[in-house]
Amino acid sequence: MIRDTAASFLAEVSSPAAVRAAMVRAEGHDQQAWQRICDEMVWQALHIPESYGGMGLGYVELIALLEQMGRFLFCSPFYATVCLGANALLVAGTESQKTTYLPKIVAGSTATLAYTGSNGGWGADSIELIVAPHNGGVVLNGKCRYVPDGASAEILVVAARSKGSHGMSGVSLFVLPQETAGLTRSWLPTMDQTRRQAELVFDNVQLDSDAIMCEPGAAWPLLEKIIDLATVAIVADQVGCAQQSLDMTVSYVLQRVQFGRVIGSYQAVKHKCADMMVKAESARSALYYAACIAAEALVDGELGADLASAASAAKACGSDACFFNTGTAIQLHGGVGFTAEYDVQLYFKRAKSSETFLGDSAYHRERLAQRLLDEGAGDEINL
Amino acid sequence: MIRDTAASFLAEVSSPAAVRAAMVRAEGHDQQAWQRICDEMVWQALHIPESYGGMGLGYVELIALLEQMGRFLFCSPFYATVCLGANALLVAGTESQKTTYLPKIVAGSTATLAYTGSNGGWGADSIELIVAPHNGGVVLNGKCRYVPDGASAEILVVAARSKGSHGMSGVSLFVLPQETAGLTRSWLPTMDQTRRQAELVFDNVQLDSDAIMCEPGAAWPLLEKIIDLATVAIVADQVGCAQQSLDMTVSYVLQRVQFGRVIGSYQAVKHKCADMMVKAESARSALYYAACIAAEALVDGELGADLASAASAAKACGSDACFFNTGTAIQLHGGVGFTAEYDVQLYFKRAKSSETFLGDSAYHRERLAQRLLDEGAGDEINL
Amino acid sequence: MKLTFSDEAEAFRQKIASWLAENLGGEFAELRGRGGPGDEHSLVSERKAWEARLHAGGWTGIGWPKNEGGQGASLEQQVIFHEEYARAGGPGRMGHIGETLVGPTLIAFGSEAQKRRFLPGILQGLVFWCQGYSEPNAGSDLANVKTRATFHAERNEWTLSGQKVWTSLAHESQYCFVLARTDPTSVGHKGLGFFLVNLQQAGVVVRPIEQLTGTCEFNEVFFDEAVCADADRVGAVDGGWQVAMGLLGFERGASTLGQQMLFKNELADIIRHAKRNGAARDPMLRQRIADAEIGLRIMRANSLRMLSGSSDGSLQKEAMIYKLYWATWHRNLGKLAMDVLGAESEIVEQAPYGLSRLQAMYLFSRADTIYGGTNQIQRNIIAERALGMPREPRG
Amino acid sequence: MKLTFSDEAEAFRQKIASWLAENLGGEFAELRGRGGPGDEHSLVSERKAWEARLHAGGWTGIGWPKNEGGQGASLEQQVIFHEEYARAGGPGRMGHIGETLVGPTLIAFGSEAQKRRFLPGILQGLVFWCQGYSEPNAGSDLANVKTRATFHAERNEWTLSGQKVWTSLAHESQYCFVLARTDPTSVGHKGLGFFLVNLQQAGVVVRPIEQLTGTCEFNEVFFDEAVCADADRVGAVDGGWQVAMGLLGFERGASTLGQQMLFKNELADIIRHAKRNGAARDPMLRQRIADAEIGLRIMRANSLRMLSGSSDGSLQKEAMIYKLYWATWHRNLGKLAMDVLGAESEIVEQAPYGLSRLQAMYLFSRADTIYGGTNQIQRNIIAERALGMPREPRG
Repeated sequence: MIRDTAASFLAEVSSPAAVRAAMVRAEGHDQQAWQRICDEMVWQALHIPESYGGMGLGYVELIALLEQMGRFLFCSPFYATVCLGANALLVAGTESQKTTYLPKIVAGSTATLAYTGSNGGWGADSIELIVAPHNGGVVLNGKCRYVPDGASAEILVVAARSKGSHGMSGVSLFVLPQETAGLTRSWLPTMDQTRRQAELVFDNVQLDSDAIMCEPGAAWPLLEKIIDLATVAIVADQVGCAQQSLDMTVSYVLQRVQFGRVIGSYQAVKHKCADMMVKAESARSALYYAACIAAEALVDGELGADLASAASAAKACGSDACFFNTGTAIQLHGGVGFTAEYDVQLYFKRAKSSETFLGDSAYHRERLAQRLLDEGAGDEINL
Repeated sequence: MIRDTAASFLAEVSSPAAVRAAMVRAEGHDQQAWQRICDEMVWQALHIPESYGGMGLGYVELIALLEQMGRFLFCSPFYATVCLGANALLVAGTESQKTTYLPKIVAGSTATLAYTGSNGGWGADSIELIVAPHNGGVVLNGKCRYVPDGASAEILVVAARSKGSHGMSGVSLFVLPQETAGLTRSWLPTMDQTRRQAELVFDNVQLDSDAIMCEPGAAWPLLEKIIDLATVAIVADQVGCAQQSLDMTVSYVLQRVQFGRVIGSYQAVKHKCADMMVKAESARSALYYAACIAAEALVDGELGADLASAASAAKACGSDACFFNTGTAIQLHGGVGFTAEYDVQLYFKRAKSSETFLGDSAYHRERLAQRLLDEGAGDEINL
Repeated sequence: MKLTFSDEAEAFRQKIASWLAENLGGEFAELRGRGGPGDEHSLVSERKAWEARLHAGGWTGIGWPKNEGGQGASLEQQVIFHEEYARAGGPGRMGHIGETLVGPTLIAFGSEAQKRRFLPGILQGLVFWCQGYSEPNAGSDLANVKTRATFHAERNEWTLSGQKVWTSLAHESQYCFVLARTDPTSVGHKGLGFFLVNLQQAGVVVRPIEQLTGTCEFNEVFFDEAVCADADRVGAVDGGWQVAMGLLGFERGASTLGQQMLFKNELADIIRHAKRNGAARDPMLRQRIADAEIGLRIMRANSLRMLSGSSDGSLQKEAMIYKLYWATWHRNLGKLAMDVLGAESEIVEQAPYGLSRLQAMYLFSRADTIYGGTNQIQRNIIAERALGMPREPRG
Repeated sequence: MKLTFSDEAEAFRQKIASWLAENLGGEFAELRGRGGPGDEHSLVSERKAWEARLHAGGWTGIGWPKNEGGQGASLEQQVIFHEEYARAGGPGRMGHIGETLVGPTLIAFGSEAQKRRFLPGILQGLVFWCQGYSEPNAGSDLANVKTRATFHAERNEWTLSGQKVWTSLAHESQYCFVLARTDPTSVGHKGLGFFLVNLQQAGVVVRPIEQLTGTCEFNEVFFDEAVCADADRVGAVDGGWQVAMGLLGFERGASTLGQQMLFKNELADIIRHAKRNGAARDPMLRQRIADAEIGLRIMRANSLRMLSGSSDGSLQKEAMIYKLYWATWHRNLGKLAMDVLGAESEIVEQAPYGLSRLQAMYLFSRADTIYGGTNQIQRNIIAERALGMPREPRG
């Protein structure tokens, strides 16, 4: 199955040594490994419909793959390209945009989504880029920050809002190629070196009307769906990280001896490992459920209506699980846990960037609370 | 010292059997034990100045005594009388009110403070009783709820607000005897049976002007000080409860055998006990600091300015410690922990009522946050 | 992981739902939502009558094979039954132990005679059972059972002496299955027998245990030369441990979705209170309410994983975490309920100690992380069986 | 518990505060706030020069007895010194190990000759020391030390072979005190000696350990027939464990208030960020910031309890919880700092990996709960020594 294929391929191209080599490269990944994925594995086409040249598999398979990428700390433009770029096109692209760009992605072009400004939020209010009509097309001014692989992606989906608009109103989406006049992109070096972020500055960037995705000024519901799909996808990475941290830790504590016993025989250590398993398995349950819902949402199925809640539930517990497990992994490794030489710290850093990206647990719990508790919410709990 | 005297006296009058007998009595305590306290130990007079017939000791000694009362689950009108009633008179009483009422308390009269209405809050907004001028005096209408020993106290200090006022403005304090026309008091039976709460309904209760304490309409700062003093006092009870829960648990797990070992030899049990000690000792540190500050505040010393913060810090960690320790005590007692026969459940119930009373941890953390983070707060942390 | 059920299963859902709608009224209306954990002592005779009604409707032994008198329902159908039963507020089942533990055990390990003798009473909702495993010194360490069974060849029967504890509803049951030491020289899980003991005899005394809620759900059961025919012994004379462990394995997750429905009702109740008293506007309580809902979602997803998993009976990882997860979640829910109620949480419904439903849940939920294997034992199990870490040494 | 200091002590406070204000400027201005945990690798030669300046001002060895060249300061004065030093942003002390560990050890256990030989260099801020205790297989289990010391009677000296690890600043130190096995047949804490080893010799190799921050604070130290004169052995040939344990007891809380001042500065920094970026309005972060402040208050109150407690040197309960408490608090503070910074927390100050102060603190604070006794070991110590619970069995 995809899980096993992915595991064995990634074990080869994303060994600890490969990760350490890739993460200090300027582009942040091993170009050769990415090429092999595009050519041999064709993972970038996994859930793109066959009509656009893709493999036409579902979100559940994509999630299984992403879980392995998290497990192996894979450095690549895969997440940005597939879970941001391709999803944005699938959800909000016009037929002509899909026909133009999706086959390019299938052919190996990279992509991403830029929507957050500098205010640190992840909801509709985070959009700060300003769009105005211009010569039948539009002009963009302002900036986006914290954009995954934003400095290298070849296809950009960008969210902007009309001047004076707030929150969910006035939001539009655009798709543009990297070589667009007025656009400056710069790498933002990060604590987690296995991923790349960028800032995009738009200085009177002019776009033709064919760059406009879906209904101008009313794109928020579709953008929210794109973000929710991306959220489920990042949880897969978290679950993989959380699981691998557990596995590495169990293996370490079963060989490390102190006081004449393997430290894994101490109940304090055993129970921490048990807690790590509970975290990993419960996050996995939430993830698998959300993956099924996401698959439904992509085909506009009835169960897809639960996407926002399922994504928030998964992200809240995925973030907790991943941070807890990677942090506990350092603790149970003792002194070697905070050396650069051991791998657990790389997982710990990736956990923090996954936690922050698209909103932490508190953000997602509050999002769920709004659905449960605020004006208009029924007494019904949706299960 | 007071601690040891208190411990040995309470071990006698507040044995588990005595607590169980007292808590099902209508008045909620053993009248004879209370009489002995007033006559033999004279604890009710401990921190009342000698000029009013008291012993003139400080708040630090009072806190040491209250800690033992918590440890022995003592059922009595002591807290309401001394930490609410006497403190209110000391802080906000006129000289004539002090001269009238404090000697009565020294002589054994009980007292309490009623300020909260039904809205569930504990700050200024919780005051719902309405006061209006009437024939040179005032008239009170409305009700107070959750009043400690409110159905039995002989001297009542009552907070009310002028109609239409909100928050900290419009608050006045009054002192009145229990036999006041228009006042109906009823017992509110509680989950924690070691303490008594009551509802007080005021139906056109008319008071002469000599019932008015401090400045009418501007009593909040003094009432807040009274509440903060009472908060520090309840933390002492929490620390006593938390410590006793730990002691009972250690003693139980060192004799209970499973799998051929005392369960106290399991690291999971040892570490839980260690955590309980950390909770108890850190709450005790916060308490002792707050007690010193409270003593300063009672004599209007400079360090007393930190009372609100010290009280909130102590209540936040006292509540956490007491709930954690009493809950963990049940857990480590296993099956017998949730039987009525064992005492740990009585501590668990007392912990919840202490936690709720005067605001839980979240309430007090937010109160501290306002001082640290909001308009007017400097960058300085007060240590 | 499947999120939906087959059309056939949905038709089955319709059937049980409408039967419950029809029958859980009239004389049985007062039973709605009653008799669950923390409330098991309530309305006992009415709930016994309800068991007979269930039998009349063909809703007992639904998971048992047809040739043993059961309905032979699929796992999917059993799940749906439990879900609809809980959704309708079906009362705590008096027949639970008999149907889910004794029946399957006899079907797997019992003689034909034993099955003929005991299964019908269980199915008909006429004979009620309780479980005699734990003892004062055999809690987490169940194999430390000390109750002694002595064989009297002349009468072909056993006498049992000893004490069991934490026996739910013993005072309302006719029979108890008892794990007792047949070999007085044995230790641990060897030398134990499994006995079906009639409680209505002189050698048995049942004493209720009062809990922190003031109610009595559990009992101590004292055996003083209590008699049990050799024919009422299940399995080998020294094979009781195998029977007992097999029995614990029969509970395989079909009822977890039903349990979650009860939890969901409790959370909905808490949310109603929060909306009414303003707690729903408190940012910290909002977080905790959302977290509770996330936990419900996780439990449901976890059950769906369990149910779509391997059918070879081996415990999967998601099954191994379930007890620890739900018990901790429910205990936290109890605390949340009180914090949502705020100052009012202290005030009981009726003097002197008539607890509200949520108060009783709060207090009783402290037992959730203890009975059926404490959280500490659960973590041992997970570490040792799922993660392959060393076992705790015996003293 | 005393909240205030005597007038005399406050006069002492004035003295050190104004000396620091005067001297921590000019060439030393850049040292303010530098060289603390997570930053120990920075500005080493400047901080060594600062040690000499401290000596010139009479501020080294303040807690040592006057007849050993110290200032004979009272505990109260030492507390004040540490508090003011931290308040002024005094840099991480290069002379820390020498002054607080080696000096007191030699004063307690050393010969007159050893004191004459080593104390002046420490006091003058000219000779720097590091600690050779831990080994790859002797972390929590310190008594498992394997480094071997062999006596050569003919030269009256020892040679040491083995490996030490987690040795802070070894590459900047002239001397290391080393716990090594003098009796090769011994196990555990018997048969160990305590040696003062010159690192500037052929038999010693120091290798820095890179941490998750990308910086190197710790080292491995390899001894290959490294030479140590018998005169540089402290205590009995097999009495090194007693010396080592005595040494660990010298750190008695005088510096905790200084540590808290550093923590306070970090929290103040976080609060400034929160006010600037709006995190101060987030209800959850408000709770956590308040909680951090409560923790600071608790640590301070706890230290005041320690300092007003028994002076017989026995560890009080509040002292036993301190390591676990501050380490956990500080680790949480690191996470809080990142969450207050939000999305911006990921972005480092300088490409490729120049961490901001708060980022370095966040990452390095993961080590706080490990070095100097892990949280797990701390809980063992509390349970066993303070609560009298059974010791963990050795394997």
